[in-house]
Amino acid sequence: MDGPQDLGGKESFGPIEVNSPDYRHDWERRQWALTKLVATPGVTIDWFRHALETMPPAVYLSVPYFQKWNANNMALAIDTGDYTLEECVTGKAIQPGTPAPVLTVDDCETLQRSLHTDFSRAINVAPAFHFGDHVQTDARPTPGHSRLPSYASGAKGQIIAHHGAHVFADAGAKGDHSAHHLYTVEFRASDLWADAECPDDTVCLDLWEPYLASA
Amino acid sequence: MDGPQDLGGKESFGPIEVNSPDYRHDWERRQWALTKLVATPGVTIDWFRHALETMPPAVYLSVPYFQKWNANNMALAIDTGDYTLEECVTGKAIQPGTPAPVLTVDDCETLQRSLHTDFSRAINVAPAFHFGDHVQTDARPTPGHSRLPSYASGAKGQIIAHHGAHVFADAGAKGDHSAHHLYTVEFRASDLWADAECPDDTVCLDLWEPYLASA
Amino acid sequence: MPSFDTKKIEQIHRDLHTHLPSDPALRVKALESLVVEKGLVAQESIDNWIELYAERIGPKRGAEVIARAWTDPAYYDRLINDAGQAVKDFGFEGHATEHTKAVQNTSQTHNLVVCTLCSCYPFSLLGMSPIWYRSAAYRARAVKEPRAVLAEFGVTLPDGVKTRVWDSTAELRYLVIPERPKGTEGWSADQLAAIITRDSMIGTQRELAI
Amino acid sequence: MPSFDTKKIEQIHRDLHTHLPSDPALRVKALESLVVEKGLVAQESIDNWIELYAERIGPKRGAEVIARAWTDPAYYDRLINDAGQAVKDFGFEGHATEHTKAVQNTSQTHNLVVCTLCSCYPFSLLGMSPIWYRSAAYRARAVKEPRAVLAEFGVTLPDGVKTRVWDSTAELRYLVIPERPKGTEGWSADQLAAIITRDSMIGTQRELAI
Repeated sequence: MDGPQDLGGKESFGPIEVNSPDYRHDWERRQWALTKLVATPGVTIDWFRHALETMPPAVYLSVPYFQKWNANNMALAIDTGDYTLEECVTGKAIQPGTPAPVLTVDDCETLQRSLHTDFSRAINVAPAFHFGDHVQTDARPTPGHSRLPSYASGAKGQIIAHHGAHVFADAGAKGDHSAHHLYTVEFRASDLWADAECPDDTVCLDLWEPYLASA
Repeated sequence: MDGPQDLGGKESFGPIEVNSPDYRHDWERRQWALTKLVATPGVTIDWFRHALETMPPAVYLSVPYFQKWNANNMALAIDTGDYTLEECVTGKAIQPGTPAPVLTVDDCETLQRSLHTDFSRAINVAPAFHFGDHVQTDARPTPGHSRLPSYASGAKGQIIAHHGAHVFADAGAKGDHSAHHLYTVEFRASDLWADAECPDDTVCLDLWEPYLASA
Repeated sequence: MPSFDTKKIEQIHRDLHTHLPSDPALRVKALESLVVEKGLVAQESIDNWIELYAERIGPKRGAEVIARAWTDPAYYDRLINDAGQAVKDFGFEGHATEHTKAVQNTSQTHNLVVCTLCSCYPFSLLGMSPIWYRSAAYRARAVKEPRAVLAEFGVTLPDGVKTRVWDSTAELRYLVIPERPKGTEGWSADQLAAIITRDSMIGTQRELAI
Repeated sequence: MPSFDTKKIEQIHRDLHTHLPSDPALRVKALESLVVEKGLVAQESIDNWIELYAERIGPKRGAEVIARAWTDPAYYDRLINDAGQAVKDFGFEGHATEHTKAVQNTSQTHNLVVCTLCSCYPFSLLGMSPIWYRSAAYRARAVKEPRAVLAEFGVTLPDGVKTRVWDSTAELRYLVIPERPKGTEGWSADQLAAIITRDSMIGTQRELAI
């Protein structure tokens, strides 16, 4: 999707606040915890990301990171019907539930440890590309969710790793768990940017087979 | 430049406010007049545009059109040294000048009429392309100012008009008045968008020769 | 002279963003006070420029041009061949008209004008652009989904009509010539001009009401 | 179940933007009250999750892994070959570590990690990401001008060192192994872990201070 999330190479953002902390406000920590502790049933990682990138672009670029997560958590649960817009605005449940059990710090640690998720899948299709192959990425933006950034669209690179098949993000954003071969593709800076800082520098991206063609 | 101005095809902007007026606030009219009546010496149309597109992207997308012009007028004159930042913030001149003469409505009309500017130039280079030629645009973003939008980058189209040579926008933004042949290129919607509404629809852009190669 | 230095102007924009008040009315007031005090413009000139655009320059100019073209075949040809020259007959030349291009709607084609990179517009012919024309939504969507955009304006194209979107990327400015409605045979240019709307000359309206 | 419908979720986001208060603290408070009242989470669990990240999960985990690799060649090989498995020795598996990839700095290469499309990060190994890592400026610039970005962090690469930027576009997460500083021969893993910083494991720091 050609949306505000596709920031790689975009200009005029100015200097990086290199000494910024992990959080500026207590609400940021609380939102981080809320996102991890309260999942909306059926939401895939890619639907979470895709939903986030459909925020109004001016808002996406203006508000702090965890404010986006807050809006997204609400949006995802309004979409499923789990919350209403009014509940989100008022913070009051139409139908209160039984209080949830308290998770101790140890419980939280156990939960956190369980969050590692294996996205690899066995598929019955041989990989189209191998180490060292030259490839070219799709030139035109893909409808819906995609993890091919525009700065690397239509560019030539080289396969430097094959990771087997992984759940395909574009499909995952539609609730479809089909998988495609995943590769790391290395691009020379000069093949991405007309004004590269140094032509020998490279950028590596993890890209699924449907984004790639032989070059 | 891969900046916030490059809006064509970008998603999630939502419905158009089809009944919006020409202005919502009196300050918008006043800024419009200010921009046309007070020019900063040496500013070309393309430097004006390029300066505008270097605003912080979140601001570019958030604020009303004439607020951007206001900031840009200040920025352009701070750049030349005509105003200081402090003068812009306070609205007070460090060194007041002789009051300017009043332009009547008729004077304004005469001025407005004089604002038509011929951007065509005679050059001693034959055009590389002709009516009906198939061309392909540059695939990678151009450093600095450019009038090739990203949605039409790396795309194939057909020349439908040649306008002689016009001052080249990319150069104009650097104060250089060199000219290149200018063409109208028609693109089939299906050559621009994977999810075109109707493949027979077309989009026409006016593009200078340096953006184009034979296809 | 301008620096023509991207990094420098970026930094100035960031400084302005940091130091100016957030209310745009205050910002414009500050700029106006400053330039008046510097003697670069008189306040009354600003008022008069505004009056010029309120009273004399507006879509009625474009309508007058098109009405003449509908009633004068030789002028129609001149308008199609060089609209920048043709509008000088009326004294309508001015801001952004030198390279005007007139594009005609037909039973097979509907034209729509946009400027995706800024908001270019034939000001001297159509007056100030509507806010929607300058909006990010219109700029983003008109090139990609012209039919969805037209639907929001209440326009459904008949079967077989293709859209041709003109993105004003250089100094050409586009003026859509709508189709002359049936039932206006024998109308005077003045009568015809009265039914030609701004939106029909941008392309967000197709049928003219008579 | 989610609708997986782009137009629908866009509209919900616009509605939320229109109706929610602008202060994010109030928005988070509203969401917290709502989910507590619905019985989806207890307030104390939120406090405890925050404590978990404040006390137990942070860059010291990544430092411990790298210090072991520096002092244990067999572990180094396992880390390079399958970091997702190797970190399980420490019980450090968790959020976003399954497909961890360790990339080593050398005298010829400097690695830098970014996620241009969101802000992916190996949370379970490095804790919460710094605000700059999640910023638009870092996401936009790290891939295009890594050397200018490094300069802002105070890093100038020696001649002949090329940068390799890793954009985390899929579910692989990257951990940079900095070069082991000269003068640390014979140090224990604990001593070594103490000098390994978060930024050196993202790649915005190159030389470790000893």
